[in-house]
Amino acid sequence: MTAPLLDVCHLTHVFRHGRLILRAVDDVSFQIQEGEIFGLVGESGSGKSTVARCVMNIYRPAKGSILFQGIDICDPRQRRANQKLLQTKRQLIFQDSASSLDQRMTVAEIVAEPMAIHRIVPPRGSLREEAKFQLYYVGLGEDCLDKYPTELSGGQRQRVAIARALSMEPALLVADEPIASLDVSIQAQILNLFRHLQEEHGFTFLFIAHDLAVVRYLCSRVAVMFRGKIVEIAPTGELFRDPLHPYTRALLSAIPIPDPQAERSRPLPPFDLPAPQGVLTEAAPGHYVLRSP
Amino acid sequence: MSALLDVQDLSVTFHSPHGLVEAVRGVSFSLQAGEVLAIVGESGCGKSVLCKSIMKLLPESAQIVGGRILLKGTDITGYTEREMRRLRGRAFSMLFQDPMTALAPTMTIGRQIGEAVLVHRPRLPRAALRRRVAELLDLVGLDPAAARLCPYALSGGMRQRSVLAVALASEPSLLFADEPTTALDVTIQAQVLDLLRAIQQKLGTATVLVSHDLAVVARAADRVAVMYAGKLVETGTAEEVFYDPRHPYTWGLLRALPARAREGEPLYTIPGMPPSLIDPPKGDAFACRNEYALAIDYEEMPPMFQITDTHFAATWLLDPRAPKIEPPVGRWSK
Amino acid sequence: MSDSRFTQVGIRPLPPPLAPAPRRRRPCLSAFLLGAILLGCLLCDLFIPKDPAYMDLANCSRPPSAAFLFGTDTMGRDIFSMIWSGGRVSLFIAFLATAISTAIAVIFGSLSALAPPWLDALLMRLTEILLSVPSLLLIVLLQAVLGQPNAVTIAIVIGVTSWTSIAKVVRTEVRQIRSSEFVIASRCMGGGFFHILWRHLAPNFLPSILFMVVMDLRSAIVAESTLSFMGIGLPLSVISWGSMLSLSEKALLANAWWIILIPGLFLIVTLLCITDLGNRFRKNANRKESNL
Amino acid sequence: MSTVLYCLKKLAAFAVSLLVLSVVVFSIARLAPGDPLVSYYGDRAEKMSPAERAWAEERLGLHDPLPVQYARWLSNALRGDLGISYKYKTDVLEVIQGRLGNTLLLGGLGFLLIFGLSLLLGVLCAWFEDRLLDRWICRIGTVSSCVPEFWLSLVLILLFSVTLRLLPSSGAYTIGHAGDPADRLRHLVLPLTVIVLGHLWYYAYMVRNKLLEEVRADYVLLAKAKGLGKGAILFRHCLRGILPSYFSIIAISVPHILGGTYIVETVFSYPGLGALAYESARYQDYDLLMVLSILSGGAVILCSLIAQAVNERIDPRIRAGEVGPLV
Repeated sequence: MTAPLLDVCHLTHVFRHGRLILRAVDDVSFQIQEGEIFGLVGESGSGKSTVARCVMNIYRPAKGSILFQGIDICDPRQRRANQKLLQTKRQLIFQDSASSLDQRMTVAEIVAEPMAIHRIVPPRGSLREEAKFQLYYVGLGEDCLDKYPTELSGGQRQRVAIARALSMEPALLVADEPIASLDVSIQAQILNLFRHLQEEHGFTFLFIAHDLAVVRYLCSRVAVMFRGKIVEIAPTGELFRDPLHPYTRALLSAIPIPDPQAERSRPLPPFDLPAPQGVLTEAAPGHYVLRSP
Repeated sequence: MSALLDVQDLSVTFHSPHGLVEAVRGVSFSLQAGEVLAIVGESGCGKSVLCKSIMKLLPESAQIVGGRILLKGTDITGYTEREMRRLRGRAFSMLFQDPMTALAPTMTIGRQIGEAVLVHRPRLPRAALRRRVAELLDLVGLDPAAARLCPYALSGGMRQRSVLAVALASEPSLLFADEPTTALDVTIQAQVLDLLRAIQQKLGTATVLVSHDLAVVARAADRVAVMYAGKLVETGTAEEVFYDPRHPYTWGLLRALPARAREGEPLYTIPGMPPSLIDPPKGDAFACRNEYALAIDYEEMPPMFQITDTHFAATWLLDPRAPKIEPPVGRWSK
Repeated sequence: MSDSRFTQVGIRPLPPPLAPAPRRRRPCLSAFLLGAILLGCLLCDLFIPKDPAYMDLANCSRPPSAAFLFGTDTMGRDIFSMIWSGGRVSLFIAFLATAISTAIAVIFGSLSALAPPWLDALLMRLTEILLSVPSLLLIVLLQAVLGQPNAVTIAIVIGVTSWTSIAKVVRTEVRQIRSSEFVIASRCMGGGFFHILWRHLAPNFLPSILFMVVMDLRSAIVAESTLSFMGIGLPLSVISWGSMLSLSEKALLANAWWIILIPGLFLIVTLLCITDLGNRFRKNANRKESNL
Repeated sequence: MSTVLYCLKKLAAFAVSLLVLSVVVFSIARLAPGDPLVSYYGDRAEKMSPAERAWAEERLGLHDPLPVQYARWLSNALRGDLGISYKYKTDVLEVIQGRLGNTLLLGGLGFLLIFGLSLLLGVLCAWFEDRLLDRWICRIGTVSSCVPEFWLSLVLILLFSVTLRLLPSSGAYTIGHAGDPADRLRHLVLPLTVIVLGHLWYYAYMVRNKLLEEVRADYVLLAKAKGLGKGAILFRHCLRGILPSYFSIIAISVPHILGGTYIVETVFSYPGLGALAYESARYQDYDLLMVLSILSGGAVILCSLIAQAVNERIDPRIRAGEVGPLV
């Protein structure tokens, strides 16, 4: 097995709010292989976005290390030495495209912004041509180039955000709940786009979601987070077939199924579980679950 | 017995800087006491405008331009603000999408619920009021001690429960729930849906449940109405709509659900985007996204075809002259 | 009815929606008036009939007439000529003072917004203390430091004492923009400080402080005239709208209404135009409708 | 216990702020150029020989380095000795005493009127948003906010005193009628009008705009859905939401209203502290200046603290630190 693209080891992040100390991420470890879509699932407040922000160097973790292509990005010296590579090869896609795109820039400017920052000579002649190409890539027409984000629909805006991220041909795309604020019918379009990017162009994703249904379709491996800890990591099929941790089971049964008779008769399991404890142990090959030692 | 709510051919328009928006275009439906009707559609299809127009909660630029609203047989279409105020809270009430902003930030939960109780029972003594507030909090599954808290101290799910307590304060016979679970986590979402269902069974409150997600609706709805571009395109019992959908838009919505996807296959997506409701296309508004569209779809609006006593759909595919098409959605199976 | 209408045709492209009609801009009376006043003041040398500083002692306190369009003041100067050339001085002071206070406010505000919390708190305390020192005291002392008042020193005094409110707005705006996701996104992509400042911060916060700046222009005009009127501004010999009005108390005794009313009306019309323009800068384009 | 602790905390904050303020004013005043001897000795100061000057400076304690001077001033002040006015050659407190009442009457009344009327006008405008009443109030308000105070004073004098001879144009009372409330009131009408008109719209407009923002919040819809009327929503919910920021702003502007009366006091020759402060600053009347600055600064700080305490009662989020600074 080759070295993983992203290796998160014992990551811990703490928020201080006055005297209150909150362990948002508590001893989290996982690896992402090149070319896979890795899902990170949890409720709001489970720390999944914090993990994403640590991976993107927005937060500085309290403990642990994150290796990206072998570079320890938590180490300031290594980070500075590889700054340009880190800034281009990792890209972030936010949940709310309305606020992650500057409303006073046109779509063309937004998509070309990373190229402009890194003063990359556009291989297609001009930055505008480049932006046009990237938009085509994500399924948007030329007519969007001169529009402002407010003139686009939610799905189109998210595509623009994806196009911006893709323009640097990143090795890793971190998508922080990219479809949570979209309609179901639009969600499907964006999911297909992600899948297409992974299958045809080999992009690697860290895909964060609060909904297991979405992850099942998209991801090859899934980690379930609960109150700052990863409670289960497994290949998607295995996780759905044989969920081991009670929280994973609870999440699975929360997925609504489009069948009124089956759905009405299905009881809900209790969701208010105690705080997770224990260590990740391998239950089956590649299937880890948090268990008391 | 007349229906609790009977909406006949309701049309609502908005004035916007870009033109006249036809948000609701001739919608008719009725609701029996104690029934749960789900209205499903993409954002911008007019589903929440429909609810707000019945409660007359729309801003001044919106206008009911046609149709009638009958509440227990009484025509309330032309009611003034003063008359509506007497109905709100008692006859019908509403839940909103974002529980974070729906509660007044500076008042305690208890006071906000108490206020809602007092609207229709102004002479209630203090002790009885306090009892009633505790009772309501208990009903929605909150600790009565929460009455002393302010909204900022509560989580999203708890806030939505408090909003529900406010809405139920005067025991309305009809509750509009406008995307009550969209802003919540999946686990909380299921709990809130069950709570709605339980309350509907306990108090007999009829509920209009608005959502963009068909899957969410399956658990709670007796009947389902699918809305597209300001019109209802298919209505029927939950079983009919989920097991025997007739409108191509309903097919699309069902097929796009990630829960339906089979591993390895791409998800189905409805092509294109909903049309602008400023000057909507003539004919069937869905035609331009419908791979089964007939020539007539671009010319003439389809009428509501009746399939069973309770099942209706507005598509020319149901016309006897139309070619027979095998619905692309089968029954969902695990 | 033929059955050809019931053949399956699938998806046909829709005719493109009509482009929304271009918004017509309302003609703006205030901009026109303000432009006229500005232009008149700038080019006053071309058309004023008399030397504004010349004291025609034979014609003191004359009411408006054909010879003296707006009358003369208690020292026999022609008010019509004084208004235009005085306006030049007043407006110069106002613009300079606004530039000074805006510059201080933007630097101070953004510094405070970008600084670590402890420094931010310190800077904000500082402005609060500055606010609670009576502004009159500051002005008088500054005047004393700067020496003999002239147009530039007055502008400096006004500018240095009136930046706090803009600074607070700048601080809140910059903070808000700084923590917004598009700035985080830009930082992740490797956008440097100046890139973010130039591409994101400036375009987003300029429109929101434009209103404040215009209002500051207005208060600078008022401040100049008030200071001159109180006798701590420009001396009588330098003609400005304020120093013209400082003769008013004598005019009151002489019951010479034109000395008070005419320059005052000019002042007020200018202020009104500026206010109106300022209100237009306010962003209320896609304001939601009232829920009430 | 917590209430006592809370009060103590606030008091401590008040004391510290006052101390800092006194240091700032003290240093600004002493560092500015100018000859304080002129204000004490008048024209004589210019004819003094260097030796005489040195002696005079020694006598007034102007020789010592700044921190020493400040320490002396502070220790005297704490013992209740606030020094003497160089100009009036009497105890500072005596100079102030005669005028404090006049200013409090004018400024205090003006403040109360502005406070009440701006809320009233703001609510009225928000209630009738974009209707005729709102539009006209806005128009008149905008015009009133554009009129400089001194000019308005002049025009009012011109109209009511010179032309119509209805109201007196100067002073706090007619000589010999000091105790007559009706006479005092007649003297107050014009200055009070100027003060109120000069500031009213700024605050009323702020109340209006904040309210208009507030009625667009989602919670208004829920309040409406539960059957509340327009008045109940506007007063019980929306107004409550904007009061904290309104209180904070109006607390900061106490010196603008109270202290800013100096223009009005000058034009109407009204014997108050404003005119006194102006004189003391101009003529380096140090001790008087210190007391006046601390008086006005203290008023601001006190009002801010009161506003803070009131706000924490209105909006519990402020106490919990959930919202940032309001102004």
